[in-house]
Amino acid sequence: MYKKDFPVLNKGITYLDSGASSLKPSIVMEAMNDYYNNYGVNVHRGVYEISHIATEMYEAARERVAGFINADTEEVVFTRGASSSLNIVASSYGLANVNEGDEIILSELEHHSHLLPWQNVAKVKKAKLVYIPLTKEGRITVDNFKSVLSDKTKVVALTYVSNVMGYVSPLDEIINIAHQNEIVVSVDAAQAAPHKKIDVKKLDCDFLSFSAHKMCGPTGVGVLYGKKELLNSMDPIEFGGDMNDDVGLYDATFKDAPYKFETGTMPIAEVIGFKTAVEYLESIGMDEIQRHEKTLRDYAVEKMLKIDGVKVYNKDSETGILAFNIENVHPHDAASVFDKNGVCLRAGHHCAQPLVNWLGEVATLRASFYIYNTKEDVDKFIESVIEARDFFGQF
Amino acid sequence: MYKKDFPVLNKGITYLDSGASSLKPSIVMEAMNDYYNNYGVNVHRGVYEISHIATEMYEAARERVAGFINADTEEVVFTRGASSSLNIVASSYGLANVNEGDEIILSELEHHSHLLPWQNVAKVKKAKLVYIPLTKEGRITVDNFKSVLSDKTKVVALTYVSNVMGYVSPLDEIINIAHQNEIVVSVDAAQAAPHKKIDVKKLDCDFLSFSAHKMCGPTGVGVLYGKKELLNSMDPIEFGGDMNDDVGLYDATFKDAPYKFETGTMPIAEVIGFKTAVEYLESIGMDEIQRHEKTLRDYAVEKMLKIDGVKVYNKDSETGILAFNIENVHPHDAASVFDKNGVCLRAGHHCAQPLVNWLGEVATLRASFYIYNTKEDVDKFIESVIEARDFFGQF
Amino acid sequence: MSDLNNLYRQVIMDHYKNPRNKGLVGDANYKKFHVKNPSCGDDITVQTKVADGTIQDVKHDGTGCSICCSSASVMSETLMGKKVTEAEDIIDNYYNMIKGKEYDEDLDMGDAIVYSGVANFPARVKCATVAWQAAEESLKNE
Amino acid sequence: MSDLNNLYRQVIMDHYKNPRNKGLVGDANYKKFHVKNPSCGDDITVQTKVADGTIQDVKHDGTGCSICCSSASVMSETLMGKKVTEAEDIIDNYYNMIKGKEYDEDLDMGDAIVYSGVANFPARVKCATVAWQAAEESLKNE
Ligand SMILES: Cc1ncc(COP(=O)(O)O)c(C=O)c1O
Ligand SMILES: Cc1ncc(COP(=O)(O)O)c(C=O)c1O
Repeated sequence: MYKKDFPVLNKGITYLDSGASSLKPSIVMEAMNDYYNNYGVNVHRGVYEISHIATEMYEAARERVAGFINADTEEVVFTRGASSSLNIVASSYGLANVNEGDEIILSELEHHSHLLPWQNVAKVKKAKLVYIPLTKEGRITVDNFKSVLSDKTKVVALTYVSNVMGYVSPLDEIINIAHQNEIVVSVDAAQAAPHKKIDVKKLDCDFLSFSAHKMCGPTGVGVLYGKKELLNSMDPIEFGGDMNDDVGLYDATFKDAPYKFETGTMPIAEVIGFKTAVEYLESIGMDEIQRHEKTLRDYAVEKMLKIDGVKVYNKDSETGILAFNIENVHPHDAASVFDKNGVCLRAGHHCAQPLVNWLGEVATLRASFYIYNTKEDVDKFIESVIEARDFFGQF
Repeated sequence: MYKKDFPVLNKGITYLDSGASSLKPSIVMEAMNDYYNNYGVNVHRGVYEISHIATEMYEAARERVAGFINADTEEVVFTRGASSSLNIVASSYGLANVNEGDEIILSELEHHSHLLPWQNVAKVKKAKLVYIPLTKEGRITVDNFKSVLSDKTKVVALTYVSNVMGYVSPLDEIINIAHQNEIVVSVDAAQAAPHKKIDVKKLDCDFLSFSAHKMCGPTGVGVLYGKKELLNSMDPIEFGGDMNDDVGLYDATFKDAPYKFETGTMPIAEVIGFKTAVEYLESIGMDEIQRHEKTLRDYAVEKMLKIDGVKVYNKDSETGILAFNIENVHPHDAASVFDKNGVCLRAGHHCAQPLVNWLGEVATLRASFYIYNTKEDVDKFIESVIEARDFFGQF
Repeated sequence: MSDLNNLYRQVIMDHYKNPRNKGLVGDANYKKFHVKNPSCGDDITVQTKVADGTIQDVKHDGTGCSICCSSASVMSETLMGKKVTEAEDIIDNYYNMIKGKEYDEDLDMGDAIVYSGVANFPARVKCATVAWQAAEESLKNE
Repeated sequence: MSDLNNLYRQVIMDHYKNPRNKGLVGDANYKKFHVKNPSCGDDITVQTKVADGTIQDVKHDGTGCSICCSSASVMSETLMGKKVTEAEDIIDNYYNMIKGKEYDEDLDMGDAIVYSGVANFPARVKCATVAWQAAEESLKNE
């Protein structure tokens, strides 16, 4: 139903790699072309009309994206992407507030982009990383979170939706408990923002990071949401044009958030395209998107479980991610069967080596569903699973 | 002659703010649309055909951009823009190598994005910022550089072309002298790369930073060039997906440069568009671009010097930037006359407060010329200068 | 030139060259607020003295373009002697006028009305509101 | 299925299941090089022993997909006993074949020729070259 909005799908491929990056609807490219063709100039500094328009469009995008997650406008910092956002939290908040002996709670479900920044903080500050034990299924639970909580815990850094397993973390309660203990919570929403409604006020997280390119938006832009007082209390980690008030030879004063974190010329076209992407998603409705993905996933799981020689790692997951392997077939070998059939999916560790190790594998296959996928896509996918199993079974 | 390549110019405006951001030719947008419409997926990780194509295009861009400045391919790190590049140099190389009492040489011509990162290094490491005295005209000279060079100098951070004055710094000799003293040189080429041929091997700089958006390329992407041994000796400052080799729960190993500095999903479409921009510039020829700008500038200066009540700050500059004010008219007031006439230029401190202070002003006007400008643009500009002078003269 | 003449009225240039109520005072009964627009150097401080819900005095100082500096002077005259609640209405009405939105033409805004031409120069809206923002903040919690 | 059959020839799968020359040795006369492709887990170490400009022995070990592991085995057989200069030619020729460029079909590459089908799966080029890159590096400066 939405397929026609996505030009890449005209090529007849079956795209099941939205977990890595979603496809983009034409209107997003149109919004960016409109910028480049009609008012493609710098923002915040020009005193002529099209520069003013560019500035208004840039700031309107901030407002719209803030609305998307129910944040206040000045709590939305634009960044290069989720990885950058997560790094700002660790490098600015983390390095300044975590001290020797403090503990940082995270999980083996974390994407490298949420894990490595805190590994760095732990190393630099001689703090300790503490992992929430996962259930047999690979889930984070509130009880297991409580079991590692201590009076040394300073930060909790957790993914909202796992990019390998698709599980939704029970963040509401975890954040509540964390706050009772004056612990700050950084949420990696890279796999959540594209697929479910997020309300930062209700969730009450302290930081939340995500990327446009996974949610029908352009490459090159993402968001760091932070509570206003927190952002304003933090030091910038990039210094330069536009983020300052007064600059002397030896000293400078900085603007308030979000501007103090937006140095130099920002990804203007991308921010403008991001706004259109958010509008596109909202025109469909986040609940509808989630429902659609779940329907496809349930349909796929039902079929997968009937196939001998296939291992599904996350059969009860609540979002559109399917983690699996074909027995005795290396995921990379299987992937070429999918590729030959025009089925695009991922084989590897999905930037989550700790989790793939936890699963006892070197790599897995991952199919991820999004709004433009259909039951026919699932059928094609299932055919390829069977073909791969049979093809390699012959040797 | 090149006007027709730039859709914004169909609006009939006279665009003289290329120093802030250049306009983009259609082919750059086409290259990005081609990515989004035909193979708009993630790079480096997918095992299917269009992901492979995206990866090849991304890496081909690196090769092409490296060729543009005569660098080796692995010496080109893609970043969010010049400001980010300059910050990586200061935060990674600077914080690790500058120590208490060391001196960092820079100039009052520096853009905030080259000044503030080193202010931070100086503060954190208790090092000293030392400014090269400028000549009456506002220039950096080799002699004045020598006058501040000391055995405590660790880093020299200089702009190649000043974004306010347009002066070309005598970097060849300065870098030569710096290297004889084992001093590392960071070059801000944000205003040089768009306008003149750069050969990093000949220049022998250690680091060189620039942005795509000022050279006919998209927003959201820039380059950090660094000598291979230097880049490989440096720690990454952002940690996450794709920049690592092996990730364990408590430790990780990182890839070699450039990858260790490229974390998470990069600005893929932008990098691809950047390649096209570089090809566009090379198809015209950097020497021809420089010649064209100089011709327009000389033509403009000649006319400006004949107008009473106008102050030109950089009449002998060698690139296409004109810094001026209209006597007794605040630059912001003048700017509205230009705006009314569709002449887009800049009024303000141009993210170079120290220089504007040095000039004894709170703000200046800046007209900057690029390949798509013509003598007619200069004439329109001159008319507006006279109109602004006369209009405010009446009160 | 009609647009320009609309923007730069004689009265604006007059307030620019001969600002009223300019210069700050060292009196603790005044509240003070400072607003700046670093990208162009506009930098205005406003002081207000309120008693019994009425604005007794308005002072201002700073630097900037003619629109910015003159509007500080005009603002000071316009708000002087007004009730705080009236002042708030005027400030809102002024913002609407400047931004080209609908505004109440019957509300007495004194000379401030001459800034209506700014609406045609959106890039100058900031200049025309810096001083008013400072006043608005200074009057907060009165 | 013709493309797939072209990629996964029987001989490839045979080398995958029954690798020749597998397992490293603790002998200082061998040079060693390790190459990995972290995004998919391919991880191959190659050892080469050279004397008088001739490759006396090739060993390999590691993990990866069938293309990667089998190609380590095939590589070891192909290069064994060759002069280093011959080996370099073969390696270059192999890269050209894998990448779908022109290559010398007359050059004796032994079983390595069966990897020609990889050219139709560009995303697998890396898998098919990891072991050969390790060999190339290990032979450098011989
Ligand atoms: C000389 C100079 N350096 C650095 C920059 C910063 O570039 P960007 O804003 O693209 O990060 C600019 C552009 O504003 C500049 O003119
Ligand atoms: C859970 C999760 N976190 C973080 C990231 C990093 O996002 P990006 O690559 O856009 O920086 C990703 C995407 O790869 C992800 O899936």
